[in-house]
Amino acid sequence: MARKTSFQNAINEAMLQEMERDERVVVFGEDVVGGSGAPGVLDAWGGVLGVTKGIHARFPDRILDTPISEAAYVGAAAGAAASGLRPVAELMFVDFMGVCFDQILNQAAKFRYMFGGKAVTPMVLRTMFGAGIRAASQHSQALYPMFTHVPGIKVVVPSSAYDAKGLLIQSIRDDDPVIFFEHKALYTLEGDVPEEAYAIPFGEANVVRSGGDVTIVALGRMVGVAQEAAKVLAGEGIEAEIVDPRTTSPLDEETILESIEETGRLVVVDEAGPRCGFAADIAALAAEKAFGDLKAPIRTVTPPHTPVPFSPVLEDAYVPDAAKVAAAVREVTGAAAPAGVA
Amino acid sequence: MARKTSFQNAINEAMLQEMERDERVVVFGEDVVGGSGAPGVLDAWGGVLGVTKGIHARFPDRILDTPISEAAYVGAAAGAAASGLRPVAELMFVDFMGVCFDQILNQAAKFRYMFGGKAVTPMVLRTMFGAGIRAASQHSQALYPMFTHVPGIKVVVPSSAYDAKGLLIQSIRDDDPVIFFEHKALYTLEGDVPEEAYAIPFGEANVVRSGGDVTIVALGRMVGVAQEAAKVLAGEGIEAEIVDPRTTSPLDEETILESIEETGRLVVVDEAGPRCGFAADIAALAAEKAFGDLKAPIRTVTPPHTPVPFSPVLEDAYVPDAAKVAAAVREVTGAAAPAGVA
Amino acid sequence: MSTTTPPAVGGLTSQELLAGYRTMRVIREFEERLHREFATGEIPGFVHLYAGEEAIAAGVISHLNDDDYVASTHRGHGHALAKGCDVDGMMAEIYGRYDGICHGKGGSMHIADLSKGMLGANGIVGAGPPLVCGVGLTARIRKTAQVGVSFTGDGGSNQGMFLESLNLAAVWNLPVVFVVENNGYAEATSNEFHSSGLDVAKRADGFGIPGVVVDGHDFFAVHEAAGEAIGRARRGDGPTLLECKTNRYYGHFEGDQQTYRAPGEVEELRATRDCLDGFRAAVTEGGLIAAAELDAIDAEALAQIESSVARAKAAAVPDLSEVLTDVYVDY
Amino acid sequence: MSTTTPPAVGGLTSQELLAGYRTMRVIREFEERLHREFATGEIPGFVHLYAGEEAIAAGVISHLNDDDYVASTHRGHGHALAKGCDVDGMMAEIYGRYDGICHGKGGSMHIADLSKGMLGANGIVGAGPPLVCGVGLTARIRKTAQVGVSFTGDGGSNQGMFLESLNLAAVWNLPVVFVVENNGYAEATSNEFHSSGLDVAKRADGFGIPGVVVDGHDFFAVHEAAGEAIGRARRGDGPTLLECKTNRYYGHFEGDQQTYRAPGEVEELRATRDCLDGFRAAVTEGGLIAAAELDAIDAEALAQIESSVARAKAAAVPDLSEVLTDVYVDY
Ligand SMILES: Cc1ncc(C[n+]2csc(CCOP(=O)(O)OP(=O)(O)O)c2C)c(N)n1
Ligand SMILES: Cc1ncc(C[n+]2csc(CCOP(=O)(O)OP(=O)(O)O)c2C)c(N)n1
Ligand SMILES: [Mg+2]
Ligand SMILES: [Mg+2]
Repeated sequence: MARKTSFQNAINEAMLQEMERDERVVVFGEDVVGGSGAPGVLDAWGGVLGVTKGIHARFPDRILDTPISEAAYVGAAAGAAASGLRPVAELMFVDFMGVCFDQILNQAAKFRYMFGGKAVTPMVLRTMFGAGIRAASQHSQALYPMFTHVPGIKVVVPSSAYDAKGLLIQSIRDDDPVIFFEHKALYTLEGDVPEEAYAIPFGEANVVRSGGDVTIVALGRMVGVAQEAAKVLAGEGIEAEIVDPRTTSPLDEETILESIEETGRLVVVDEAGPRCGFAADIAALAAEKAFGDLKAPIRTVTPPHTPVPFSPVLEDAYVPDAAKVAAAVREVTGAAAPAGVA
Repeated sequence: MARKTSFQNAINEAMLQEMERDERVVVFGEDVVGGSGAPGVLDAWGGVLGVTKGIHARFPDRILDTPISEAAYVGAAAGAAASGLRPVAELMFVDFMGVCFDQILNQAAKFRYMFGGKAVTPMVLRTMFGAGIRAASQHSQALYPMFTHVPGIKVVVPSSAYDAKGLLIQSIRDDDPVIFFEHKALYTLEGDVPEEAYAIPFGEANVVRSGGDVTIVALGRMVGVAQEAAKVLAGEGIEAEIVDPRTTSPLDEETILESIEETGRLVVVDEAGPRCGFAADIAALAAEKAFGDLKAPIRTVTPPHTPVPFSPVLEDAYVPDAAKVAAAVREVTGAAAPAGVA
Repeated sequence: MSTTTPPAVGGLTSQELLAGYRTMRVIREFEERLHREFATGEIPGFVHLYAGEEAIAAGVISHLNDDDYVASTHRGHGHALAKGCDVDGMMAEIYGRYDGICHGKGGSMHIADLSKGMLGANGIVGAGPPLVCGVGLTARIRKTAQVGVSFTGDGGSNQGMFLESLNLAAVWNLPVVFVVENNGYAEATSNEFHSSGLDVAKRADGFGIPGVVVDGHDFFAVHEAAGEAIGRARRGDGPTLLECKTNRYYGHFEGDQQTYRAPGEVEELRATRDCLDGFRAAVTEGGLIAAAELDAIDAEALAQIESSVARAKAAAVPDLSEVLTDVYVDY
Repeated sequence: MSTTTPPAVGGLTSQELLAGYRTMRVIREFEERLHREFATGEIPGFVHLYAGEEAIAAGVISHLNDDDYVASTHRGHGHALAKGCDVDGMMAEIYGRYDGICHGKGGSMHIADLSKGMLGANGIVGAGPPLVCGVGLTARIRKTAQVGVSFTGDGGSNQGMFLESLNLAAVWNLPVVFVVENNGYAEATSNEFHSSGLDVAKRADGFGIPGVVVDGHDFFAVHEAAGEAIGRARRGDGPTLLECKTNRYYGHFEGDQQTYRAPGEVEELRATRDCLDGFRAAVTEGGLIAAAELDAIDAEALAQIESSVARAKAAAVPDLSEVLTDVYVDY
């Protein structure tokens, strides 16, 4: 039974249902309970934005607060996974990867390969990402391109409440290490979400909108931006197909290439940086494998090669918006901008 | 006066000459002296492969060994740079970035932007990278795509002794934070290197070989691989132009695009991984800005999306070689493989 | 010019006392005002207030010169104000204005002014200690008497970067002071839990450097202990870890309801441990400073903050072209 | 079946004594042979030998079961052998053969066998301690008596990941033991420099966990101290830091000329502090074990290593298709 609920609740529910189903699932991170050792109420926070709220009440022994020691506890997730648990650790903001990246890059991701196929490391690292809430340069980055670059880990970037739940359940059930990116500006986004547990397989893109004139590839919060743009473009007679890969690693190349085959045109909109980023990755894929189908240059719409600025006016100018996406589509389709649009 | 010397000596000489010229230049890292606190000889190592050897004899007060505390001393480089020195710190292998990345990603790289343009952070981080010496998964990675993704740092990947010296001198004189990638399999490579100091500007690609049939973009050790391939191809009547960007950030887009304009064909050979990597970055550039010039799909030649294997036979199969580059070129030029070549 | 020595508490001149009080009061007003302004929804982003901890910033930083450096935390307003950052510039920064001390690009968590030796508030817990090791290296190499001081919270003392820095500073014998502001909480997690309730200062022993604990509500105690630590650093005798026991009055960030704290905990602290009240009592009781002088500072501080908020609100936002500038010196 | 208690040193049965000796001897032969084989140029990559430190691996790991886990270091052969990894498989791995314990994909620095509780040698200094915190968590959640033991060098004890782990294990009250193998050097850098010459064990105090120092050349001392620490962990009484003072006989890696050491330093150590010699003297002097029994073990170990080298050299290298396998369970 589906009912409307938020992206944030969908994530919370996925954890609760998997903890119910599988007692090897444990949750830990900074303030995921909130109030450990303190005189007031426990589960005071349930995570800095409340996403793990209520887990402590249900599974008090299987959710743990941690010291601010990301390297130690992310490594503990790897070690716990290799020794029989299925940990769901939380890195509060992905911007903090720099203090714990070794445990992902060189440990969890490489165990299986280095050990000749004899290790299984079923850990999930949930993390917040993205701009839009004026959190400034060190709390607003997207950074999934760096993780996508690393062989051995899977990278998930949901764009809707429905996907968030199904992809997180798959992440927890998956036998490989997974990093799960939650866009902080999507938490309140509502959507139809089944109450029961369901898993969305990795590497299966979602064609969010069908259209024959241009393919727009977008992830996470940019899916909504692409949809907004598509609505405007439809008014101009341009039908955009929007493909949401849902996971950047594995990547559903097939669905993307099939769409380009139909449309002959590609715009990639992405919130991560332009250099060695996800937009470039998709553009390269098309230039290598769909070259014959392309009728126009590929356009990527990303933030500039700058840190994320704080001031709201600057941050809004930094993040791709529907106007920029629409402009890029008009360019590749050779359409004139409608009156009043630059 | 140029004379033949090695890539390794060229780097050593660059440091010595800049230390001579500018007393703010200091060098530190693990065992860059070697023997600190020990009963035997000091400067026993001069770095794990001897690259900093002899600096201690000349500048005993300006070269320091460190504890195995990369986060602390890479951060110290940032702090020292912001307060008036020009540190050249060494991260022994770039694979270790995971324990100190925050000090680059969120500190050194972002100071200037976050502080509204009021900071200058002239630090260099020298580091070894690359496969080929059977150092296995945790000591063989290329990883410069991750650094290229980060706004605020410059990324240098020299391919010859001449470039190594000139680019390192520029790195030290540069007012922005620079990460300088030294391919460990190039250290013994000899080349003509002027004795006097000279700086090679960043963002100026080197056209290593001219040719009208195909553009090959390659960096670091892959430049030699591309040259080998070009020789074979020339025998088949295919003239390849090899463009070595030398710095991935800033990137000399112009020279790459001009070459594609001439040749109409692009092969990118790179030792970093394929996903969100440097090869994809260049392919995306061409697909966006040189689409009209391209007569064939772009081909990227990179290692597979796997960690670096240990066994020599596997490692050799992992790294791109001249045969794979030649095959890719034949594909994009529509040439048949010569007899005896698969 | 008078030849009589001015009265002093803890060896401080009355000028120094007034300066210390002024610093604390300006910080307090700054933070109390931000707390109220935040509630109106006009201030963007994350804001972490320093109210309650003022004696630490004031007591430590009063020993520093412009060419000494401070590396701060996410809770950085107090350190920045004490280090001499411009009040108007800071306020405008927090409002995201072009007149801001970082042209609106940094915000509350990245306030910096290198010309004042303020190396930045920092959004990354534990990132400051390595930076001041670098400052210490600069001083050592250039043979100056400069000192680097980092601030870290109790929670931040569990971060590897902090712990590594204690050792690096010891090994390199650097002129740095690691101040730990132990306010008992890392976000909602108590020090009882995240560090087994132990003194952070104890960790210094393992690296062979002095670890000192002091009452962070007491300006005089902080001032004295910091003076010793900074003096030791300036003399070339190496680093010190100085732990100041303190309390924050507001939530971890604005919006935090603090349900993890005991009911009445903050009210009790405000009533009994307030650094400004304690200071006022100490200096007025002995007649060293007249209450009226302190009242005048209070009024000035209030007016200054009032004016800075008005200016910030009226100031222009950055031009959109600013997104692209200041990434590199030269690219 | 005899009812008389077998003779014991430090509470060990003669079987346990012989097993301990065998472990040390196999490690020694393994490493001495690798040293010679490396010189021929046939062994690829970086090789870090454990010779001289055998009493630590043997003394600690003799307390562990197959479902206890060890996280090792770049100098991992000794730990792997003691933990029961197959000798032939290890040797073939080091030669890069498909028969290797990791099919030739890992090499010396990544030897692992999870079925034996060997979580891997590790090329990243300090990466093991977080991993065993995870093992400890597994034991705590599943309510088993499993224990996780990490090994770290003196140099590695300066790595933030190690220091953070001490605290995490304390806070979570985990059944783990952090063994520090202090051989006096981190590569060419002396412990006198990189840790101010202090005992690493002292760092435990700051996290409220026991820190113990023991002579790492002495199998009996290590065995006893490790028994206490592991017992404490199994009883749910939390982590211990166990520092073993030791020495390595060969260079940091094969090829290192060790000019940073004093002339004669290693020869002196070999003559006076050798763990195998010390063990032999202790058990034969009291007549607990006949020298001939030890000689027999020596001969067996020699033959075993001889055979493993011959097998490794004769073994096939991996098929090239192996490059692409084992990246994911499912992709
Ligand atoms: C590396 C890192 N981890 C986590 C955070 C999120 N975070 C910000 S402040 C904070 C608590 C800090 O506590 P403490 O160091 O005691 O400082 P206080 O807030 O009490 O002043 C946390 C967990 C962060 N910013 N950086
Ligand atoms: C994070 C990291 N930094 C540096 C290195 C390079 N390195 C390998 S071993 C080593 C020295 C380790 O010394 P110690 O921990 O004392 O162990 P030992 O070699 O003496 O057994 C260094 C610096 C590394 N592998 N990983
Ligand atoms: Mg605190
Ligand atoms: Mg050592």
